[in-house]
Amino acid sequence: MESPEALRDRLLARFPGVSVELVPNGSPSGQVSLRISPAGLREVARFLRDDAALALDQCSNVTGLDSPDREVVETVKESQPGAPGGPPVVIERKQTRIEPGHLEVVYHLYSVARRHGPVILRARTGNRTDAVTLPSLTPVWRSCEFQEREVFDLYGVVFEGHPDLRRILMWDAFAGHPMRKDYVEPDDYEWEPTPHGEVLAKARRHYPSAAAPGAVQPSP
Amino acid sequence: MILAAAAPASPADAWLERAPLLLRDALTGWLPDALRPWVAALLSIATILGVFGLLFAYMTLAERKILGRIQNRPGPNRTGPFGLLQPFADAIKALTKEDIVPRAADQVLHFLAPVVLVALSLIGLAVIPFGRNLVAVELEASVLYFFAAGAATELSIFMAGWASRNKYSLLAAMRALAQLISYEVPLLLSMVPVVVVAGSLSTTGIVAAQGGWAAGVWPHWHALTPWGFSAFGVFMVAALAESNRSPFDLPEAESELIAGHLTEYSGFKYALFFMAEYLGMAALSAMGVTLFLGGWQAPLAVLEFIPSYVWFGMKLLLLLLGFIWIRATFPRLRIDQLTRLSWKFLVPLALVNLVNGGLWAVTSDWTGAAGVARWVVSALLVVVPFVVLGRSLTAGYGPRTYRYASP
Amino acid sequence: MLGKGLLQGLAVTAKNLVGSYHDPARYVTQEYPEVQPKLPEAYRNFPFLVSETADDPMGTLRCVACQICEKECPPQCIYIEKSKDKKPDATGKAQIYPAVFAIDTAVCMSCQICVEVCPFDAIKMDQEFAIAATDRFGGLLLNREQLAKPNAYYHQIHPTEAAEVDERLAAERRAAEEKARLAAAAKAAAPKPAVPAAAAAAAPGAARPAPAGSTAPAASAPVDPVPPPAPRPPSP
Amino acid sequence: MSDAPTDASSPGPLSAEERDELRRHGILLTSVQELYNWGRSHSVWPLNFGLACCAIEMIAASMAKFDIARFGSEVFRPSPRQADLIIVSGTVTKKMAPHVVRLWNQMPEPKYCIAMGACAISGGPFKQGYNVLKGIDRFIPVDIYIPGCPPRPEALLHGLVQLQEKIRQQPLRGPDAPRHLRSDLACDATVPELGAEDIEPPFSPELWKPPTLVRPDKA
Amino acid sequence: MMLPDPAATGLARVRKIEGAALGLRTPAFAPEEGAGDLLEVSLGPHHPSTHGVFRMDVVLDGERIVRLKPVFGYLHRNHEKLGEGTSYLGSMPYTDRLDYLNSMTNNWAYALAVEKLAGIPVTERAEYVRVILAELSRLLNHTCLAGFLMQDCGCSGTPLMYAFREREKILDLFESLSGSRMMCNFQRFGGCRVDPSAEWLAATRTLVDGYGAFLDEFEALLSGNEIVMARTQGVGRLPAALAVNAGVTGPMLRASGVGHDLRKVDGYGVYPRFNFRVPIGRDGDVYDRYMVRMLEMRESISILDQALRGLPGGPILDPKAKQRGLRPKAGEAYGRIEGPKGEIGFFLVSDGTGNPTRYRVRAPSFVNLTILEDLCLGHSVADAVIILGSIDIVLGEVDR
Repeated sequence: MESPEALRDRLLARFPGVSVELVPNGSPSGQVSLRISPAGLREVARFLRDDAALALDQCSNVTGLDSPDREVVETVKESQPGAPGGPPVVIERKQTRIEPGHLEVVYHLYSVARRHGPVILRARTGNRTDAVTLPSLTPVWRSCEFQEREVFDLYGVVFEGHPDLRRILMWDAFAGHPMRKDYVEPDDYEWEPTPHGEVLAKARRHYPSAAAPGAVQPSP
Repeated sequence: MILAAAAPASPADAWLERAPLLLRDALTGWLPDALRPWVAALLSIATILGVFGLLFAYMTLAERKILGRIQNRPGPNRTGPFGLLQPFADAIKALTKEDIVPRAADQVLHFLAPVVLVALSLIGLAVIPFGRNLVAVELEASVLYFFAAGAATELSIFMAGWASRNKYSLLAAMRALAQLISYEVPLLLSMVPVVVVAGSLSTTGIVAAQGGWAAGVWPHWHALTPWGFSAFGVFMVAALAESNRSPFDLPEAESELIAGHLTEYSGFKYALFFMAEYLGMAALSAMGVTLFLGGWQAPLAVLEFIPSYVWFGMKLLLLLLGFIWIRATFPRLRIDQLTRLSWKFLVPLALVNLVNGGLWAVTSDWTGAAGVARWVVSALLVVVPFVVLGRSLTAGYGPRTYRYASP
Repeated sequence: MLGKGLLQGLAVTAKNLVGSYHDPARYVTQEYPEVQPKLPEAYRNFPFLVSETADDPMGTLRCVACQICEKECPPQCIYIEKSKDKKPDATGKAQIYPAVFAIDTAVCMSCQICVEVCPFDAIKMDQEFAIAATDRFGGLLLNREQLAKPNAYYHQIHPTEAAEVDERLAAERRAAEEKARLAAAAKAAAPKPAVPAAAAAAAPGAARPAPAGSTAPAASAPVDPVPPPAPRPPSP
Repeated sequence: MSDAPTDASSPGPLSAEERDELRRHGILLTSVQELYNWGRSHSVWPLNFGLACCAIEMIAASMAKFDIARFGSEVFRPSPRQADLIIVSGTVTKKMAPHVVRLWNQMPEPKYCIAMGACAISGGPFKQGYNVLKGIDRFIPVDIYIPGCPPRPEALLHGLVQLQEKIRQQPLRGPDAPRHLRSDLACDATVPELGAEDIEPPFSPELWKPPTLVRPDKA
Repeated sequence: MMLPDPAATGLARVRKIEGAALGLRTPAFAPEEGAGDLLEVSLGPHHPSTHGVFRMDVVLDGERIVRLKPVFGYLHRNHEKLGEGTSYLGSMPYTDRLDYLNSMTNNWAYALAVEKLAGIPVTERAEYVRVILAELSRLLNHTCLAGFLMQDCGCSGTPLMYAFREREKILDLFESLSGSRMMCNFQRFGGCRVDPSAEWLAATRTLVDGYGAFLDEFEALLSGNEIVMARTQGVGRLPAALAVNAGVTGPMLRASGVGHDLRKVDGYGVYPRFNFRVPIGRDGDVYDRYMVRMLEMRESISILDQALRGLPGGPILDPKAKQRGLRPKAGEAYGRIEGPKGEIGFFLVSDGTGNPTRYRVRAPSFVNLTILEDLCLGHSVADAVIILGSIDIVLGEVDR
């Protein structure tokens, strides 16, 4: 199979309007992935499936990823005019900025016919609140059907063009997206006799009456 | 019990052979003559209820133990010695269990279904000759009576399924009806040649016709003739289906319909269904013994010292064991395959057998070479349709050979 | 022909029916309450704490409340409170001990990770499985006293493993004694009397017990040698 | 269900004749009690109901090597109407909890519950999950808890024996009478509903109260 | 119960799926004109044949299925979320509980993913032991599957009992090696936790030598049985193109005639050293799925035989491999192996801390269920039950 760089170049040449970006991988696995702009994702996917040399006929795995907004502390070097005549003084200033979060979907593609893979596709949503729509790849690979539903359920990515986008693991009336990093779980931890600190705090929030010194002592 | 004129044959005079009658006479002898038949009738009812009730209890235990043994384990063995009290524990539990009737259910039918079912399964036993001179009701057309009573059991299953107002039960009810319509036909057809050959519609007459031995060793049982063997096979398959036993337990079909028509039954009513299943199975097996296995007749003349009712009981238990054995081995058929088996295999087979039985009856006086030819023709009339029909039935199915992927 | 497969099947079940009366391979039931299962040595169910002696289990616990197992336990079923004081352990050395050590067997998933990460061979897996209870907390939450079982019991259920552990601990103890002897000799040679040894041991930071940290881990230990970390900060 | 025992336990001062009457009744009741308890303890039919990993061990317990049939309990009924025992074998998720409780309500009295395995007892290793019910005893009265992950089949058999023993020793009157013979206890359990964040209610208030336990260092 | 207007229930909705021309989706089975009322039945979540807590919302025309919607999540125990909060080592026992029949292969798949992520080499002896355990798992899984499938067909327990009789023998091996019958927690990064003793290997050898005889008996009981053939042949046909597109893997894919086996394709571990064949089916129906597994077991016996003979010496676990406190460099890895149910993969994303920031399980049963509706349309309820059985699902893995 061609190298990821060659594939990227081929895709860029074939789909001029689509941004294809090589995402490096720091781990020894060396599984490099291609980040595709959402607009062209389905076309690229269909091309990858139908291209005779690639024949990526199987989408094995669909994963959601969540990157919440995070505070980035950057050190900015500023050179200020130093003492007259002397060299400019470099002052390091720390500035924080909020890097907006996003949701990401990762597709692992393999070829059953040609026995190679994986080619990894990624696509990012604009943010985590309102721009969470990505094109569905279920029309290209049926195997995405339930996995995309799962990403929708647990992460809240809306897949456009999915034939049956409903919650799959949680019940329909459920409100949140539990796999997101900032999901707050219901405080129904077992009020163990051996609670660890955080459990204790949670349980206390949930059962305020239990915060009073109790009648029952733990067994130790 | 009606005391038929005692046959003058010597085995009939044996003390053990006459023990049930003697017991009855001892019990009723002191009564005025006018009361005697009534009390005797009550006694027979009580006996049948007692014997078959006990048979039911121990059939369940035997089934659980034999199933266990087939599956390499002992089965119930700690309730009482060897687990012998297990049926009674189950009975106490079932009797005291809360009885739930779904609010949506048809209250009357929901209650009636198990009662009717048990009653219908029991009344068939009235015409079975359990031994020489041991029959509760002597009827001219007892065979017809038996099948008329038996045919109604599936209706009560439908009743149960419909009255429960449960979707699974409803599906089971529909299956039960399809099964009823399909299997009543081969059941009756397989019985017809017996009537033709024996020349009697009465069960005692049919048993009497099977007495004696050809060449002194080969009993005149119907199952030991080619046509009779075929009819016996059809009868037993249809009996399996009629009593809703595996592999024809479609109305109950655990893996598909939860418990089918039984889904909404609890406690004692459920136990009644359970009882009806075993009683129905016992009644059909008893009829099978009567029609094909010579009833209470001993297989060899030298074995006639064993009382007739013991022979009957042994044959009955053998058939019941067969039911259990089959249950332990086979998976269940699908409803369309079930009906197909009936209409495309059993019914044609039984129809050919009708001819076969007729020929047998007509040629009953052939001996010597003609007698051999009679056997050969009859056998051919069984084997050829079996092979041809079997082939058409299994068309499209069969063992397969498999390839391996090229590396 | 139709029926061949059916008859073949009937033959198999018949063979098993008959076989169940004479062939042990076809009658495999072990009648449990009477016949106790033969548990392999490796079998594990719930953890227990090893104490050196049966007479004074609380005084001779090997556990020094380092809380590694508590931290590593995947389902978080271990709860430990360190003692405020120190008690001499089996070797006479003053050690912190667990004032509270509780394992919720209703949470434990018998994964054995606590055993793997324990540098003191203080927690091991028990084989007792018939512990059904009618009471959730009273019956299934095991405290220090219920968890402590003597080393002899450990030998009984895991003989090979226990022998290895004993050997290793003995070697470590010998090495520690040797070191202490050398230190004492060096101290005697020194001109000025040093800080009393007990005080040194009690100093913060030296709370780490000697055995595992000071010697090379035995090669047979399946876990990688990780020195016990600093005590966890008390929970808020 | 016979309601004679409930009648017999009617409170109030008694005259000598009544007490006499009751004693005679009581003697009768003792033997009935023994028979009744013997019968139902030897015929505990479990519901054919498996949830997760423990269900496999439950199946294993009914298989040849362990053979739960020896105790008369191999009749796994698929319909709750015919079952006496629900073996909650595995993780009860919040999505599943209403169904489990409904199954329990569909079973006729007398009925028993075994919580098999860590998950059924407390949520076990998965208790930190957002979709996991932290113990089925929040909704169903549990008779026997069998810890283990999963418990060996022998442990399940041990639990079953314990249950049989418990049934055998149940008096039919008084405060220790089984649930179905007491008028002061509701037979039906609260069925939770699936809410926007959690099941509502998170536990059955009449059955389970959050134990007011306090850690020793915080007490 | 009775549906007056099919359109109101969504029955008339035609799904617009590209590639329908490719055979990628079976066209919805239309009820016949004037077919009468439809019956809506919910099979599950508690149903004897859903293999756990799984639900199929079925719309029936008589007994024929005109619509089937699988409903998941009744065993969703937040495996992936827990994995994000647990250390790399701490997730190992959790993987046991995914496909709880095959903890050994789950362990291996997870260990493989972590080894890829952190670049940990595996000792050679451990690779052989892993193969031995994985193939024992395959025997165990396929045997149980055959038993459960026959239970779904309506056998009253006998095949399942025989299957579990053999399963107990394998579990005894697992238990004496790892300490637990089902939840082995056996693999470690870079090797295995315990070195199998000579006695253990001898016991395994005995089991492997006797397994063929068991398979012969089992097949005599079932494979040629006319009822089994009538029930399973021609039921639930899965065309190869749809199977590949729907991500179906494992014996189910091979039963459809695609010779795709990761042991050959990826050649992970030491599988390239063994000589074995990959059986494939022709019709892709339930019978083929059953028979392909039967034939696979015979190949597994051959692999076991070779692995036991070729087992090298040496350490079982690299002493330098870090288990506790593993902190792989930031990056990601997807590791997959051929589990008994199909491709089981773990996708791990590390941010350089002790816990993965994303821990994803690619569960074969879950993806294989995608085509459940396509397989069941037009068949009866009884068929749906055995089709589901032949897919071989374990809910711990489907819902995670």
